[in-house]
Amino acid sequence: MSLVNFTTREITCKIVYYGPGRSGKTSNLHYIYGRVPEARRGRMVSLATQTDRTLFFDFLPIDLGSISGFTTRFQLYTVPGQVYYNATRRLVLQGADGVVFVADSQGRQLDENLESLQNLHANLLDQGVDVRAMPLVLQYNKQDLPKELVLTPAEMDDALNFRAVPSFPADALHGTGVFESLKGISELVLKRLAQGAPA
Amino acid sequence: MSANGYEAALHGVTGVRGVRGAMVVTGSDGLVVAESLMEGIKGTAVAALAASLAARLGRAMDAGGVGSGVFWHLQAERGALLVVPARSGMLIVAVAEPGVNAGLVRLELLRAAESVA
Amino acid sequence: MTGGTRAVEAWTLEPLTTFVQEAGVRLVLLMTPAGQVLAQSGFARAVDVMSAAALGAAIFASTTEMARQLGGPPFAGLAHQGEKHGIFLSPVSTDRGPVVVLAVYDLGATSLGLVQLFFEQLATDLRGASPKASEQKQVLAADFERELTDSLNSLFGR
Amino acid sequence: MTAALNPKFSFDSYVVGAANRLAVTAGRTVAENPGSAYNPLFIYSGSGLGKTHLLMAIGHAAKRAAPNLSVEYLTLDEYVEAFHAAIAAGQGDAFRRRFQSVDMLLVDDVQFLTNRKEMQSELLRLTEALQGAGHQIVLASDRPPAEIADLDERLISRFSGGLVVDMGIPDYETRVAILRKKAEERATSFQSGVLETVAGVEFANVRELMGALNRLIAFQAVNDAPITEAAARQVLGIAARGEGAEPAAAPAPAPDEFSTFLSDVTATVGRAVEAWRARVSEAILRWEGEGFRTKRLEALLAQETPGAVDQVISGFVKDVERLKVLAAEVQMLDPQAAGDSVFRDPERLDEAEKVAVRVREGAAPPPGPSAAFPLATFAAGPSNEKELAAIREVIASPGKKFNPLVLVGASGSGKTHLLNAIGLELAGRSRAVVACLSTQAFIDEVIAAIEGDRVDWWRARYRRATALLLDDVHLLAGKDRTQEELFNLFNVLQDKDRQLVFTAPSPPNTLEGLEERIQSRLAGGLVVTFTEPDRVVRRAVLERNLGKVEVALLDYLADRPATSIRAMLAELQRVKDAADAQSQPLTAGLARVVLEGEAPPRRRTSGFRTSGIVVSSAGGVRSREKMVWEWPVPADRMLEDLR
Repeated sequence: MSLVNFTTREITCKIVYYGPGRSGKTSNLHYIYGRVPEARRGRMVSLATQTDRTLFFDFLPIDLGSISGFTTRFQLYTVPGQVYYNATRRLVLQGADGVVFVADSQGRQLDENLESLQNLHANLLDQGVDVRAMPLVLQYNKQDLPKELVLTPAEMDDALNFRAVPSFPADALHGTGVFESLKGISELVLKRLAQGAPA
Repeated sequence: MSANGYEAALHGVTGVRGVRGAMVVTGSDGLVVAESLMEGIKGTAVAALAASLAARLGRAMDAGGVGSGVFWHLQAERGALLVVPARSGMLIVAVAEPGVNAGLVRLELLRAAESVA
Repeated sequence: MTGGTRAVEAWTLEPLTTFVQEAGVRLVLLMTPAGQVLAQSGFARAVDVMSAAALGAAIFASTTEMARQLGGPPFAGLAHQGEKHGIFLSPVSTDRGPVVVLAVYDLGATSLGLVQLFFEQLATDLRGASPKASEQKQVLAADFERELTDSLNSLFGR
Repeated sequence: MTAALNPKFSFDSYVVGAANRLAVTAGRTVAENPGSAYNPLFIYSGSGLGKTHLLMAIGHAAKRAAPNLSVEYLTLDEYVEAFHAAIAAGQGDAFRRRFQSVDMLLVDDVQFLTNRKEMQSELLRLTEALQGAGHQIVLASDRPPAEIADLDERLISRFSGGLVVDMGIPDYETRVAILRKKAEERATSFQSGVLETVAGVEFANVRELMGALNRLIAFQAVNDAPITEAAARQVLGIAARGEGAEPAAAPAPAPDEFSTFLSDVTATVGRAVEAWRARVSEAILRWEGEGFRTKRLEALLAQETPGAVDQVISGFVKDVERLKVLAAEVQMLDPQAAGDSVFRDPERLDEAEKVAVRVREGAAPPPGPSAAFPLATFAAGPSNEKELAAIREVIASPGKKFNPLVLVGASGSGKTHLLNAIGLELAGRSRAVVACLSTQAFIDEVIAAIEGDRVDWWRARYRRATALLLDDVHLLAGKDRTQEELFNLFNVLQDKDRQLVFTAPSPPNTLEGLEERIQSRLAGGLVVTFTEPDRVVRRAVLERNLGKVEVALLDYLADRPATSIRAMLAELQRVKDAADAQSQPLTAGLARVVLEGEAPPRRRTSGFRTSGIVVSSAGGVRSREKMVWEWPVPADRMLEDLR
């Protein structure tokens, strides 16, 4: 996805919410959808199973209007978490400008988090994308659950954050940390803009 | 060629006394392009089977070195199936009574094939 | 070459076998709209079934959503005409819920017309054979993943 | 009694950014239809963020939209004073009536209502009356209604009944825009990067921002040398960039997450996109929006580090302003010309100047002859010798010898060519203004002049013509207004011995639908008739069209009968096309084949591409030879026709 087009003066960012099944990717988008004024968001598309498991993707287009003379648009996607749907997950990942990895802070989900993170790297490599170059932030979701069930952000950092990317504790259902993560990833993505990162 | 163009092409064929229905069928995948059939004729089945028959017949005729088919007339106990392949690969199919004037049907099929080519 | 025909749900086996013979198709997959496999014919490896099921379910979900957005009724069937192969994807509503059929056929051996013709037959057979009481057990959150992969394992005897 | 609306504070001078876009939009809506949209409109923001400016802007806009609207602006303190003064003077009721009849009441600094019970009930009664009568109330305060200490419950609900809207700290982008506008207002310019530095500092409010700007303006004026970025930082006492002295972000009130997110992203984009690119894109967006072409600015964007961006932009703006002036001026004289795209493209400013000059003198000349038909290329021959001689005489002494000159001939006999040829010859003379156009165009011009009620301007334009040449004059049939105009123009030009030339398919007196007075004037001049082109003419035209080619071909084509040059050229074209199609050289033989088709007939294949094997109903296979092809075919159709 070409990030900045100076001739048509447009900035388009594709942000993909990645992570293991039921870690709260879709809830992130639902919360954002609720907060963005009507005029600034398109229709939210969710391709899911009857039991509301993301099957292919959720999609939310947001228009940030004209910033420094550039029409700026964000396209937020979520991927299906289950291993089973790897084929469709890879499709959604194509052309992503930035990834928000939504991890499930529950202790018992640590392995799924790790497996999904490795799957992310594998799928990126398959597309010939240098993993280190891809803007990434980690969101440690479900921090609202009882203390004994969840790991603290510090513990989650030790377990998952071996590239020391920005990380944000969150409770997607109630919205804490949702916009912070989105802000975090947008800063990383737009900063690359400054270095005239190739399209 | 617009849809009703195909339908018009069939008027000649269905006009012949004893013809119960006529269809234009794609030769490659046996789909019905246009039809005007009396009740009770399973158009899709006839179309699909005619097309697969055409494919097999075509191979047989190639093997026999006699070129591609021009006109077939399959006589059955309770009726007949008359088919003319058009140059564009379409098939003009007529389903008729046993005693139908085959020559006349053949002529109309040829004319329909011409206008469809 | 075909990997034979196997079913997770027994009632699907007989209709599937007749369809494979008559329509002369190379690969067939019967699955739920979520991509869970009910029966397959022609696949040799579990991983191929998984990808085909996931992609087939995704395509079906996309076209259904597109039909909804366009305000029309859902698509009856979807045909993709390739060089040597064609793909046909279509739902069948049964008492056990919708069953999505994915069929791949060689253009040399058969034609879309024939596949559609015998698909009608398959649909009627499946509706007849589907167990009336649809014990649609509530899929527990945790074991949704296991549900998906179990059907694969039983297919390939693991 | 109340401070007048300060004219400086209007919407035009109000810089809109993400943080105040909602408040400003609400303000505009209220100004455009007071009392109907949000009533009351409650605006709150930290001090110095433009509340008063917005309040007054609403007042101005409302007044401009409805001049007879009574608009009152006052701060709460002023209201209290006025109230007490009125009560002291026993004029309490007059005071109340005066305010209740106001169409739009703008009250600033409403937060001072705290612990003024009496005033609160007074204001409650006033707002009830105003809202009841559908008058608009706009209130401003430094905090939302609920946070105004011990405010009467009913007032809180009434204040929040309409629309409560806040204004945040202007983001980096808006701060840069405010600084640039204020600098412009103060007619001072800064090196690029200076204003960006000031904007980079997170001031608590606009007032502080203005303070900083004033310090820079003063500094630059004193040293009368453009202040550099580094100097600016010293003046403002900000540590040099990069020493981590990022000023603590003022605790921006987080009205809602999305707009915070939006302003953060804006700031990031602002910093990411080089400042100059933002300025250029902004200018492009603005002028493109007004319909001007912005190629010059877009070229800037394409470069990596262009030179003096601001100069280019201001130069561009200057040109656009000039274009606007010219377009306005031309609009008065000739609306059609004003629509010309030349007035939309700053790159073609000088061209626009020329058009304006011409239109200004009203000398926009009528359409002239087309250079595509010079006299030299017109083929002469015995059949048109006499006629051409007459024409040369007319050219030699225009207006004197044969006036008017009427060229008569079938269509395609070269009348239009000759008409333009004469026009070109006459136009060659000094100070010649030759009008040469088709009668249809002439009719359209008359209609346009009537519609634009500029008939006299149009007449003046043609009266200045030194020669008038009209093609296909028979088209005037039935157009009585145009014939009227032509009649007058004819007389004026003829009196001044100005040459008139017309063409028609047949002699003037046979042209029905033309008024007798026009026919007689046409017939009064020299009527020259062109018959079919003779062989010499035809051969000349062919030679010019074909160049070096087989003589036999030229003779063959020339010998063929042709009613007009156009018909002959059409045949030539058919031969050329055939030659191209079969990629064969142009020869007489080919021409004969194409034009007369004498070649031996091609064998007509009977039947159609078939194998000939017919599976016949009689069973058994019969080959075609033995097959009887003449079927009992219905009367009208032969089998052979079936192909």
